[in-house]
Amino acid sequence: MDVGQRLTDQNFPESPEKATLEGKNKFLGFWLFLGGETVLFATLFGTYLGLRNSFGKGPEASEIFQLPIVFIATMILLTSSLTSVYAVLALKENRVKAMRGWFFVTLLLGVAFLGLEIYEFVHYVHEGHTFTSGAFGSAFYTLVGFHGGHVLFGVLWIAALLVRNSGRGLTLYNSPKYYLFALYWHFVDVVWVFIFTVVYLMGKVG
Amino acid sequence: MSNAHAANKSVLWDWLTTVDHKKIGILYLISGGFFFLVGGLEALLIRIQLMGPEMTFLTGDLYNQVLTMHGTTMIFLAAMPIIFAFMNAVVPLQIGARDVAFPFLNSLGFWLFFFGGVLLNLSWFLGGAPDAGWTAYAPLSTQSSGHGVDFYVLGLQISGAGTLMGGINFLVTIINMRAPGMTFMRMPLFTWTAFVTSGLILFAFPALTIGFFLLMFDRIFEANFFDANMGGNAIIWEHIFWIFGHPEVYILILPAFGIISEVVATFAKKRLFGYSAMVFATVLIGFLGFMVWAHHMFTVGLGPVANSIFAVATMAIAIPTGVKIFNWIFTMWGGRNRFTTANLFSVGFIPTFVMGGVTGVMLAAAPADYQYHDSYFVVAHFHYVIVGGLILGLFSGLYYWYPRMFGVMLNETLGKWNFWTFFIGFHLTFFPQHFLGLMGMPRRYFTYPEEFQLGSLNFISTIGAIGMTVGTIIFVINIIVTHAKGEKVSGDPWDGRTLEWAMPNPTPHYNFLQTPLVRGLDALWIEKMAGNKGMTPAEPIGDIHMPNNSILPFVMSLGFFIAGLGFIYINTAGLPALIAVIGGIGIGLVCMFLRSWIDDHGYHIHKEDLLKENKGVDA
Amino acid sequence: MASHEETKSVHHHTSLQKKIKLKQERRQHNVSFVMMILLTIVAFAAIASDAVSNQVAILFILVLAAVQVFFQLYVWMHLGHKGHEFPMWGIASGLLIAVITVGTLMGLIW
Amino acid sequence: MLGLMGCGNPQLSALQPQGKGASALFDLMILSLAIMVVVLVVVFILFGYVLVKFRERKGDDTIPEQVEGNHMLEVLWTAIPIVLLLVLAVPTVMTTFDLAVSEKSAEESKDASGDKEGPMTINVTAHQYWWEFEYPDQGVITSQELYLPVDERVNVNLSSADVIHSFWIPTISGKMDTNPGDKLENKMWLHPEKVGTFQGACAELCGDSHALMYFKVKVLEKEEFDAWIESMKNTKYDDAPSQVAEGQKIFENNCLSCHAVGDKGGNVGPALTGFADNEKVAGILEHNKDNIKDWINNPQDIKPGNNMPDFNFNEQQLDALADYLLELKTAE
Ligand code: HEA
Ligand code: HEA
Ligand code: HEC
Ligand code: CUA
Ligand SMILES: [Cu+2]
Repeated sequence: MDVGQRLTDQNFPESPEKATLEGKNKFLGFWLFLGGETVLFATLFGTYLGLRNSFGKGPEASEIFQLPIVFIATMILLTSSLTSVYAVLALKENRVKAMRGWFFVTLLLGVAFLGLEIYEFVHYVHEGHTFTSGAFGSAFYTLVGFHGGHVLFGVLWIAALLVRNSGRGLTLYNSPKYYLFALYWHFVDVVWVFIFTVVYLMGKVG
Repeated sequence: MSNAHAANKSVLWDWLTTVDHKKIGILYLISGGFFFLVGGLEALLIRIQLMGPEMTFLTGDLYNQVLTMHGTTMIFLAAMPIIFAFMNAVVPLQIGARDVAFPFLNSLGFWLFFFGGVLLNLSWFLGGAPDAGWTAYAPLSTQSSGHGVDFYVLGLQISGAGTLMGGINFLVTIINMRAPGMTFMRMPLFTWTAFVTSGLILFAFPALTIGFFLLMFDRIFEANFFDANMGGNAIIWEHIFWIFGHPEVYILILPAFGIISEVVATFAKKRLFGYSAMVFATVLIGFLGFMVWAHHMFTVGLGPVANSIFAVATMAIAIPTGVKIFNWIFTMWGGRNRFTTANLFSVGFIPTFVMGGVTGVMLAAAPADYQYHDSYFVVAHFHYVIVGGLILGLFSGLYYWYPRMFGVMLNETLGKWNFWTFFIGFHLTFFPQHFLGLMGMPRRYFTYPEEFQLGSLNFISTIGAIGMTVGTIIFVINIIVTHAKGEKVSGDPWDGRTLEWAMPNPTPHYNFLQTPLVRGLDALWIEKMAGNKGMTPAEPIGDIHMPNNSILPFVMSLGFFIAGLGFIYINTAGLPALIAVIGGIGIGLVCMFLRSWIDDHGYHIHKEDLLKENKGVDA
Repeated sequence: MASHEETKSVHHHTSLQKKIKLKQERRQHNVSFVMMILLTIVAFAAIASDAVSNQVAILFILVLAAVQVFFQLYVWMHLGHKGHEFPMWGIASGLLIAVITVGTLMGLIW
Repeated sequence: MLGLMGCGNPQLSALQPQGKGASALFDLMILSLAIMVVVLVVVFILFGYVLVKFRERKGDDTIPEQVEGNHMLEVLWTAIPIVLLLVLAVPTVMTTFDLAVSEKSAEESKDASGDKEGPMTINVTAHQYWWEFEYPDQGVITSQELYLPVDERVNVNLSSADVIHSFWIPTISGKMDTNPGDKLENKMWLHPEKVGTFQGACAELCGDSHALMYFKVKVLEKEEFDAWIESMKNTKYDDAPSQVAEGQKIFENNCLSCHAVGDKGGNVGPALTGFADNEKVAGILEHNKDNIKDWINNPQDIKPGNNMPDFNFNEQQLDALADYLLELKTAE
């Protein structure tokens, strides 16, 4: 069967994302990539934890962190993880519309998260907590910013996928792409779980 | 044939767009080889300056630049790419695969490495090279004036990204694309080492990536990670660098171990002694490699508890490494050892590497390292393991696989001259350095006074370096002579044991006409002993799926190269630099987008064409 | 695992089984979502209220974070499913090195 | 192996220990070397035998037996190295703790010397490219030359004013890094056992003149050391003898902002109190008038990248300055 051919309910495989060798390769390669990303973020977290009390000329963490915003952001991201799970479930049943819909919701939630984060950063900068105000500031913006960058990349990625495949059904060629995005998105959420725990909550109690 | 459209494009275009792992291997080899000459030239300059006391050939900052570029070039731009050259050229063949898992990514990885290397070396012409040592310890590196260290950070960041892709590619290739019957415990040892090395790359390079970002932010965007006055902490960089750095040295040496294992067994006409122990030792070395980095930091002040733990952990690595050494010796034991040039290099490797290894264990005795650290004793240690280990291993691999990669065989007479001059020159250069270190000569010194009596040993060392230069030049001549003659050899000139020798010369671009069926370790040897002409196929002849060539990797890497240049000058060149950054990243993103936008299903070579090409093969 | 050939069709009874399996999965996903929301609320509450001492609270929320990660990896990313042996290795190794790295950067820089 | 002893310059070589730390390290080095020699001998003999015995001979085209392995052997070459490494690991760990500065070790050395205050402390601060030594309890600061009493343990606190350097006196003890920032201060101890002058060096790449960051270590009898401390304490900044008054004038105008003399002056550059008694100028040049003059006008040529600017004095001013500097002795 041609990998570019639209899948029907009749020939729909158990796991369309892993049905071809290319799909299997992508699937495994992406997981391994996430293993590497774990080390990448660990290095950022380690650096942050090493510097989290070195405020330099900036204000202290407990003075500035805004837990309500962070809480909302967390809820948004968790929900977006759920919607991408729904999308993958739909993918596995060849329900293209539903899948695209859920991914679209995921995208919107991602954008909302980014909006909140930008709002939050602007607020902090006004309080004197900047990238250059001390080692803590540098470490904070680098860690949280790297995560934000990942969210942004995810948003662009899924947007591109949705646009490119609009009007096209699932194929053995594009299923792995959707699936990989969902994995990525979960991973970004995992990182966030640690950010709100280690950065914000622990920062609040010093 | 549906790739006919490619045929009428120029040769250059073909090389720029190729996604064939065999060609990418050659690209890696040529660029890595070139950078080896550059790094070697830098080494020569170092040795000339240190030839006698109080020389003024290269002083102060200039010396530091040469030193930094020597270390950096050799490790990142010479050794790593040559290793990747072999991994590309050999691993898919050894496991009976038609290709690597991600041909496009493979090409992208190469071009990123290449442009990163070019960017780094551009610094010579743009105001001075990095000068803070290959380890770039902060805050020296953050305070270093000029743009040298910016080139270091961005050049290596870009080439490092390429390396990471390569690592993932080979992991997936080895896991997913083995031929039927090629179980893990039947894989040739070189493939095993490539596998473990790729794993180390996957987990070590991300730490370095972040390290480079932090350094870049401190230098370019006034962050304060390493600035003590603003609460920063310089030790963080040291940890991050060595969390990457120590695994890196095993990334380098493991493939060399793999090469030695192949070569020694082939020329002894024996199977590798203790194969399972060798595999286990490889994995164990890889694992322990992550637990010992602080042995580079014994004098940093981590305290006696940490020092003791890391000292003992480091010593433990001697055990699996010893297993390898003895297994090689016992592979030769009882064999019919033929000392071709390839085997000479392998055989020369064994005692030399052991000498470097045991000085490593001496260094691992933490308090004794208070004396050795940052002295020429360390320089002697790591050149013994790197030049005496890795480089001899790579030479061995080159002489061994040259017929597979290029279809011609390097000249054996010149090869032997190459070996002996290089080998003797090597010992002459680095053996005296042990004593220099013990006599109190610190490393990274551009000069030393007469009164310290360090002159004569340094002089011997420099003479040795000239010996290595002669060896290298003979090697270059050998290549020229060989290709000028251009005598083709058969596909299996060494009476090989593994799958890469199971196909005709030159290697068809789809590798195996039919995927082979693997029936045990040393798959080809088994068939030969069973009296078969070649491998037993695992499938009938059929259409072969191939990936399309693409120029995107080249353009994308060029984009990041431009962005890198922009970042380097963002604080001094203003608008043009900003344009370069945005433009460069833009180019990169557009390429990524195009890659995702344009459906690329590859093409098929049809059965009929295959049959026409391979007359006489029964389907 | 499914190779190129096997993908051609899925018989009808298997697709029914699959439906049921997916339905179960959906329930699992919903449960884990609710759990994660609850865990998050508890974590924020533990910090916001003064009921628990800071040390205990930090330990507590770290445990909660670990549980959430488990949910994400195992339930949502199917890490425990068949065919995920190598991904498992990848993530486990990554986590091991992550732990070492974080521990070092916290503990060995004075 | 013992041939190694006595190698190199006796002021510098780690192979000629003159202090407790260096001796302990030397013993460990010799032990490890002995183990390594055993390993090397075994490997070389096996290897040599194989090379000679199992060469391919002309006309022989038998296929060797394809041996898989040998459990006995494999256990052997796993177990023996483990034993050898244990022999090395135990003294390694012990020496590591012996060399560390801890409450306990301070206590012990206090008892041993019968000295109630415990060991003397010296604060070492590394600068690009010179060394500052402060004796905080005595209120004395000097540069480039470290004075130590013989047969006595002193604790050293190490830090840096700029980048990372490493403090190394091979004959007396191993090296230790000097890190920037109070937080990263390091501690070590020195215990010289012989009177004499020894060489110290910087062992961490710290910039253009890393290779020129030497310092001298003067180990004195206890009484002489005390006398030196006393005279340093009593040296005040005062009017120089009339024949060098001109030099002092120039110095005040140009140099005092960076260099301290007695109780006056800045600390951007090394304190020059007692400079006249030094063995070297700037740690590297022979101490004579010509070199002092040379240094003042060309510090950047002599130590590239250091923090003292090139001056442009005429010959006469230089003479005056040098004469003045040569009068900077410690008080009697
Ligand atoms: C290919 C690269 C490579 C390899 C393989 C090694 C291998 C080893 N290295 Fe080396 N090392 C470097 C490259 C490498 N190193 C580099 C580049 C540096 C300097 C970086 C810089 O600062 O710029 C360095 C520095 C370095 C240091 C820090 C020194 C310092 O700066 O103060 C230490 C300390 O422990 C060390 C230890 C070891 C050990 C124990 C091994 C072991 O793996 C060796 C094991 C092998 C054997 C021991 C031989 C065979 C074994 C037997 C025959 C069995 C019996 C043996 C015994 C019982 C001992 N190395
Ligand atoms: C793969 C790694 C590798 C390799 C192969 C080498 C190879 C060599 N290295 Fe080096 N070296 C390092 C990695 C390596 N090195 C590192 C990491 C450092 C530490 C850097 C630091 O402190 O930051 C270092 C440091 C280092 C020093 C210490 C300097 C100091 O501390 O002050 C010295 C001194 O002798 C030295 C010498 C040599 C020599 C003589 C060779 C020889 O083997 C080289 C042999 C090759 C040749 C001689 C090439 C021949 C050249 C030509 C034929 C001409 C070329 C022509 C054209 C370009 C057209 N190296
Ligand atoms: C901007 C600061 C500065 C000024 C002004 C300055 N110096 Fe220096 N001086 C230094 C520094 C820094 C060093 C240490 C250089 C090194 O070794 O790296 C030094 C070193 C010296 C030394 C060697 C010290 C030793 O212990 O061996 C002498 C002598 C000296 N200066 C004399 C002078 C004289 C005389 C003047 C005035 C004419 C002067 N300096 C002005 C900064 C200064
Ligand atoms: Cu100070 Cu090197
Ligand atoms: Cu190491």
